[in-house]
Amino acid sequence: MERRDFIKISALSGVMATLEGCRSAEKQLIRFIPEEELIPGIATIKPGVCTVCSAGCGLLVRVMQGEAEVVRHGQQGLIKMGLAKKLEGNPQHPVNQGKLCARGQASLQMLYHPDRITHPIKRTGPRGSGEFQAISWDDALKEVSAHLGTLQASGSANSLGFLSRPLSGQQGELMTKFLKAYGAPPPVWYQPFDEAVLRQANLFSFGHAALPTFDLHLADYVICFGADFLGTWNSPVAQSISYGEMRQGRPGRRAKLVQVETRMSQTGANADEWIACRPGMEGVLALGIAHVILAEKLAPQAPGSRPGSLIDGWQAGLPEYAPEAVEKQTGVSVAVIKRLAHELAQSGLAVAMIGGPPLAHTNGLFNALAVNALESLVDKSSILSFTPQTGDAAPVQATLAALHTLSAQPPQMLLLYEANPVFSAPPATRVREALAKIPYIVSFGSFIDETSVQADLILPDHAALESWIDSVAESGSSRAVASLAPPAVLPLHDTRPMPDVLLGLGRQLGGEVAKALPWATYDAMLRAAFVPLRTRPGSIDVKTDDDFWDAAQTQGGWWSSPSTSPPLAAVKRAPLSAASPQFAGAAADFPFYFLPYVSQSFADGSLAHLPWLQELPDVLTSAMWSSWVEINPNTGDRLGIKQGDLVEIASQQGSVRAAAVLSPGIAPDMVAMPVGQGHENFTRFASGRGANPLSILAPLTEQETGSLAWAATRVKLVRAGGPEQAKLVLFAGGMSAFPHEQERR
Amino acid sequence: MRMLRGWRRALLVVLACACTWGVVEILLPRRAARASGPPDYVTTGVFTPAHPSVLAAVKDFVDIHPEHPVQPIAYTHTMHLAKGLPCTFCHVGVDQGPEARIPGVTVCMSCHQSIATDRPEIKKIAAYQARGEEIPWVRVYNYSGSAHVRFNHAPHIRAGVACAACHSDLTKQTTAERKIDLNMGFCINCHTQKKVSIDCETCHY
Amino acid sequence: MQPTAEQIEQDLLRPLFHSSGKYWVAVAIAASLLLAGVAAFGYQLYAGIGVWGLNSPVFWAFDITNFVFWIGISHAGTLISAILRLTNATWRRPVTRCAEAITVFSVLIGAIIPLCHIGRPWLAYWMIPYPSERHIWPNFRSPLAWDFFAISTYLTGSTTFLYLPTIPDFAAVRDVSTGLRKKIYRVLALGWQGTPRQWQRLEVAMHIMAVVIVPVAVSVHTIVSWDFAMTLVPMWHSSIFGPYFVAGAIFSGIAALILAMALLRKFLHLEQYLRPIHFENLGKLLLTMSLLWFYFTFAERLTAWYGNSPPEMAVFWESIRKHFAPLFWTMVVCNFIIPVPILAIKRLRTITGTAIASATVVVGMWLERFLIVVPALEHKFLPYSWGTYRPTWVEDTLMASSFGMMALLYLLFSKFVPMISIWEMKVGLQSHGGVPMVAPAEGHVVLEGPQ
Amino acid sequence: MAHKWGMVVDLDRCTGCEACVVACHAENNIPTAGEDQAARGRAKHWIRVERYWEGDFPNPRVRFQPVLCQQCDEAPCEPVCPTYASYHTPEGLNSQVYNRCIGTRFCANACPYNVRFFNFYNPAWDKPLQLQLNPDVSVRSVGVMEKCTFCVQRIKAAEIQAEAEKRELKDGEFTTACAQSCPSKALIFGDLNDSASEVARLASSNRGTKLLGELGTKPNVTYLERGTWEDATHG
Repeated sequence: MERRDFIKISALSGVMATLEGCRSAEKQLIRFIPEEELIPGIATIKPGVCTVCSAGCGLLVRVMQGEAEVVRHGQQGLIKMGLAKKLEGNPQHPVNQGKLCARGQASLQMLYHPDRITHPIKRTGPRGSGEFQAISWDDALKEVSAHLGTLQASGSANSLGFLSRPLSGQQGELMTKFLKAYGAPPPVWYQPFDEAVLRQANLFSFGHAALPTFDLHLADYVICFGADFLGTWNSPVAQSISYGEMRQGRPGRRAKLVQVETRMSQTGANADEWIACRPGMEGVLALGIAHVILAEKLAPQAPGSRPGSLIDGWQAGLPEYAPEAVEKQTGVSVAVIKRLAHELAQSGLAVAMIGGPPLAHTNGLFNALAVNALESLVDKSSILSFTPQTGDAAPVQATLAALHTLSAQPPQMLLLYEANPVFSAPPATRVREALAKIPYIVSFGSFIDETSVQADLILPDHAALESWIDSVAESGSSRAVASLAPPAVLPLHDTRPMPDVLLGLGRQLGGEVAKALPWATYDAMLRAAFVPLRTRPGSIDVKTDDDFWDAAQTQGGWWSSPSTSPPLAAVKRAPLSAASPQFAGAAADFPFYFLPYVSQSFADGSLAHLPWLQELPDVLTSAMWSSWVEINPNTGDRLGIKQGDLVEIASQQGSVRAAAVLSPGIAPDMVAMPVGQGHENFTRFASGRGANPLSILAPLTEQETGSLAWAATRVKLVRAGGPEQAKLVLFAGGMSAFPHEQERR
Repeated sequence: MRMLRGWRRALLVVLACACTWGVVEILLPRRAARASGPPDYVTTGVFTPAHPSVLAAVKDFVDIHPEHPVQPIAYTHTMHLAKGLPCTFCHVGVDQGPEARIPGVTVCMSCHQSIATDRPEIKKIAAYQARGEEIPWVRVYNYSGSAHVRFNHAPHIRAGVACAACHSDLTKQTTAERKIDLNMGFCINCHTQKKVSIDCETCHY
Repeated sequence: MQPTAEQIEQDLLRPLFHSSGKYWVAVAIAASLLLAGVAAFGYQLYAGIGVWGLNSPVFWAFDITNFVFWIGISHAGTLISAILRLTNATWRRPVTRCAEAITVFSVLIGAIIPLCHIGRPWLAYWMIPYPSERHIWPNFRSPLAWDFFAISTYLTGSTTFLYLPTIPDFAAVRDVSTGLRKKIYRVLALGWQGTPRQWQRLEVAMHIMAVVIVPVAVSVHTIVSWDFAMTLVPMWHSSIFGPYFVAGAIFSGIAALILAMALLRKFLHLEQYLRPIHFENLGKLLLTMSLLWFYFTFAERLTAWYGNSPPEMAVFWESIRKHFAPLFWTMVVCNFIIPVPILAIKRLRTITGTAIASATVVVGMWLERFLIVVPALEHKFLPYSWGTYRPTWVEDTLMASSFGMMALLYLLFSKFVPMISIWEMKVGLQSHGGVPMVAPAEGHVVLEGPQ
Repeated sequence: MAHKWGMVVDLDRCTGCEACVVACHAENNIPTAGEDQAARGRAKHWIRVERYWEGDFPNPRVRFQPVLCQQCDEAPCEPVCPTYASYHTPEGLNSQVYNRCIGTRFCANACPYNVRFFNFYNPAWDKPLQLQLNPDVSVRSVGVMEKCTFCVQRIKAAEIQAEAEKRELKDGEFTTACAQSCPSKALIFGDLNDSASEVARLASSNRGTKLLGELGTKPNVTYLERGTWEDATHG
């Protein structure tokens, strides 16, 4: 016996004495013949498109061979197949240029999520109980087409509803064509933070009803009102790339970022100067700055048709916006207003931005138009531009009003796709009650969430990496971008892509619908949409359509060659007079402004089911797996609230409880909560965790556009318990300032 | 009676210990959640590098692995090598990637559709293919999970190491067996002879 | 009144031959504690160290505290008995074997504890420098490797130092026992006949061991302190740790010794042999060590406070004022404020007085190790990554079981070996009359000179 | 000349978006601890973005500081490991050999940056999440310490590829998962011995500082200080 074995066995016998119990080994599964040829250990890189937010970044998916438990013709077994291991940015893609944000990286977990619906299921228990039972694809499709058929036959075709999140690519086109041909009203697009106010303002100020693109790498001075452009707003990756260049990309030139907010966002944390402004008063501050610029003629006076004309009193030099008056309304001192005006006008290329919370007030449009006016005054070389669109389809307007039509006259049959209004719409919109009244609901989602649990039948969609995906970037690049990606991996479960299911239903319905959707499969439809782009100057110049179609797939889409951005021209419109923001709830009973901000980990709550994001420490509080309320330390002392205590926030609509986090980056009269937690049933990682701030929002809407004013609710705050009940999970131990300066080289 | 008095004194001692322990507990900073057990291993719905059972853990620790693996098909290396087939004919990808692929049933059937189809073993292979199943070969050469060895075939093949160097001469073996004990000493000796790095990170990362 | 030689032999051998009910109760309690510890260790081995309260950044807490505590307890034994033998203090005779027994058992427990607290105990044999074809040796630069060598040396050293003086007693027991017991003790007595040559060789051997064991003991606890001092952790990385830990070790060791002797005196009815003079002298020794311990603690905290470097101050305030303040001040009370007055005033320095003082000192010294380890690890350099630590029932059970194991070993030892060395008591008896001491066998001068 | 892998973190570019944190989880098979274990301080993030508040409302300042293993030349964790599980490779990496680690956890206590994480339990992935595991990276088991490895599997793959093609490794040919995903290019990885490389150029910038440099650990990660509005000339 070798010496080594002797030592091992003697050590082993000591240990063996304490061990007991053993479990059944993994039962032997049969192995199926692989359906694709891959060399084990070697990665193949396939293009992809990120569908997590509307930015539409281009992906590279690293696919390697692995062994998955699958079901083939009714039997469970293992099969060697290509599996997506890592998502990376597509270096050629003009929007994200090889980079990716935290949420994009984590979207890979949607493909392998343990709670994905793996085959069609039919409701057995009462609606919303969550009791479903498996059903085959044939029966399910037969049932749906039967319902569609009877609906159309009975002449009430117009009572078919389609509720979905805004989709910029051909999926949206397919839904619109299907419903139009069927005779139903167009799809209801719903997204909690839909920036409809900014699109409306940009239509008036610049003639483009779209989100703007910022070439920050050209800027020397950026003043941003509320937009978290480095975190979750608009196209965060593209903006972060240009932010990096703006800071250290040009030797000797470093731009300044001024952020005007009431609660410090992740972007605000990077600002050289952070200015606290009373909520809803950002527009007044912008006009105060414009007043100083116009009064001291710091910038050339622009011709009449500029966006300024949309503001009442612009021609007269904005008399009511003297710095002293603005200081009273916004809380920003006169000296700061004057200094900002001088810096903005005299420091090279400047740009003014607005987005997010400032537009979520009853006077959101006024704030937007005011900042757009300031922007046109100071932006000498159009750092603000608009991404040319490939199709003619105007970007989708998703407003709260659309939801109201749904609950006002509920349709006979509703199709649901990746929208979760029951979770994210304010209670006053009574979406849950509206769904209860709809006789038949079919959902295409791959997860059971608060809305799809109300469905009668769920036809699970492929995951994004298993299906044909395309998207048109609304912003984030100076070139027109149409991203395209074939499936990166074979489907893991018995799921079918939603577009092909619609095309199938269309064929079964026949008649108008079949004529409107002539394509056999969805990729044929994509091909038909993409091929016309061949003639336009862009990233692929080949002779034949087939070559173009193949090149588009391998490159991950098509983008036009760099062109000058379309001209900006204000729309003739009656000027808007100043409007102060209204708040729900009297100041006496509800002393605090309430800001439910878009969370860095969960965006609008649709990503709360990903464990990587649940465990991602929030960058400003380091909280994981929990909900929290940000409170100013002085307010906390005044109310006897310590770090980690359980606090209750109550508005007129309801109340929520969460842990308190004392943070200096918020105004004493405001409390803020991240959106995303508080799901009732949304997979094992998100269900029953934390609190949902959107559930206590008042149904106030922006006066002009009818979009939800989600920052216009006032609340009261009271301590409700100690740290034991709050169970705040923090990754960081100490919050105190960095104890000692770093040793310089 | 005397026992009783002793019992009462023992009770006093226990009480004293309890209260000192209580004092220490109270003085210590606030109490986090009680010790929770480990994530539940038993449910088959969880993948974990833990050994499935204690016995498996013990076997892995003492490197007990079946000397003579029982393969589902009595495949004979000697016959195929005698026919002049190179190793890479079946074990594809050994010179490109880290792993030498164990051939699937399609590779066998590519020849055995026509050759020697009457033999019972070949019929078994055909039956597997008919059922759409792979042949459940028993792996002979692999490392225990906790060895964290990242062996890469390609650089070795490129460096001209013959298959027999590690897998012993298969022309004399029917089913493959671990004739050479591929433990760390074996690799270290070869690396030192060939003057190749024996830095830990060459194989373990 | 001086007990006669026969009375000595009869009193000291009595515990070996029959045990009272209370003895079995004590053994039962100790054994149950030990079993609880073994079960807890089995559960921890099955599940993982996660069943403890450790987290990042606090990777050590109860485990290293118990380790240092038990190695600390062990130092008093050898040091006291060695020094008392070298200085020929006559009052040492009944004290030495109790002390050496404490040493051996607490070193044994101290050696077992690291085996239970490493993540993969079944690979602990990699600490042994055996030649292997993998060309891998233990890392001799690591303080843990030094620990391994130091503790194994100290274990063997203190066991021999305990075993040598017991050989004559084994022979004594062999002569009076019969049957199986006789066979065992004949083996243990190594053929001791008491011939002058054997006495002379025993004296020389004990003398050498007494001289050698002192530096080994001092080195062991210095190396144990270097487990902390060799890192850059604030409040760990200081040169005072060597002497500080050795002083702390002797301090807690003497306290444990006094406690053990007080219990032995009561339960084994050795009132005649463990007389107040022993407790008096050990009490004075405990007093000096308490003052020395206070001096070291004050010096370390003062230098940290005076230096005022931010990482150190973060840890300093944590234990003086914030989280660990109650434990810190309990420690100061236990180690200094209670023992010093009791031991300083002659009237209070009775057997019960010194027992009470040493009980508080044992608790205080456990807290002292805890307060060296945990606050420093919780507040290390970058405030973002600070953490908090809470023990779990597994750690409490393992700690309790270490005490259980000590008690069990001590109780069993008192069953097999006379707790007080019979032949030394007899030698002490004869020398009492002022006549130059002659060994029981005539013709040989024993170590100590005239009284 | 042997490689000497290093990294530069430009604190003026880092926006705190934590794409690096998730990219690292995806690349290196880092398990999520779950709420209960995270509450007990056992969440593992090989790279974390530390945040420090300075000042109070109305003008608070925040400092983001990505912290990962600094691959120190004089690493305090290397001499203390009794079994050589933590040691310095010839390519300048502080390597953690998982199968040599017996779990004394001394290295994590000695590390001043707290960037070492211990597997208190066997990690568990609810099926089929384990299909995402990267086959190039070993899945650590209970009782083993782990830390950022500068994506050593990417370094090895690139070296083997370059050796196969008989050519030198080019700067930027491969990079770590965090540097690749960082939108604002705050993380730059490369070979410090290759003077033409971007990381070498930036590492010698006068904005460069070393985190806890005063401890003498000689980290291979250089932090470039945040610029201020005043000191940069503006156009």
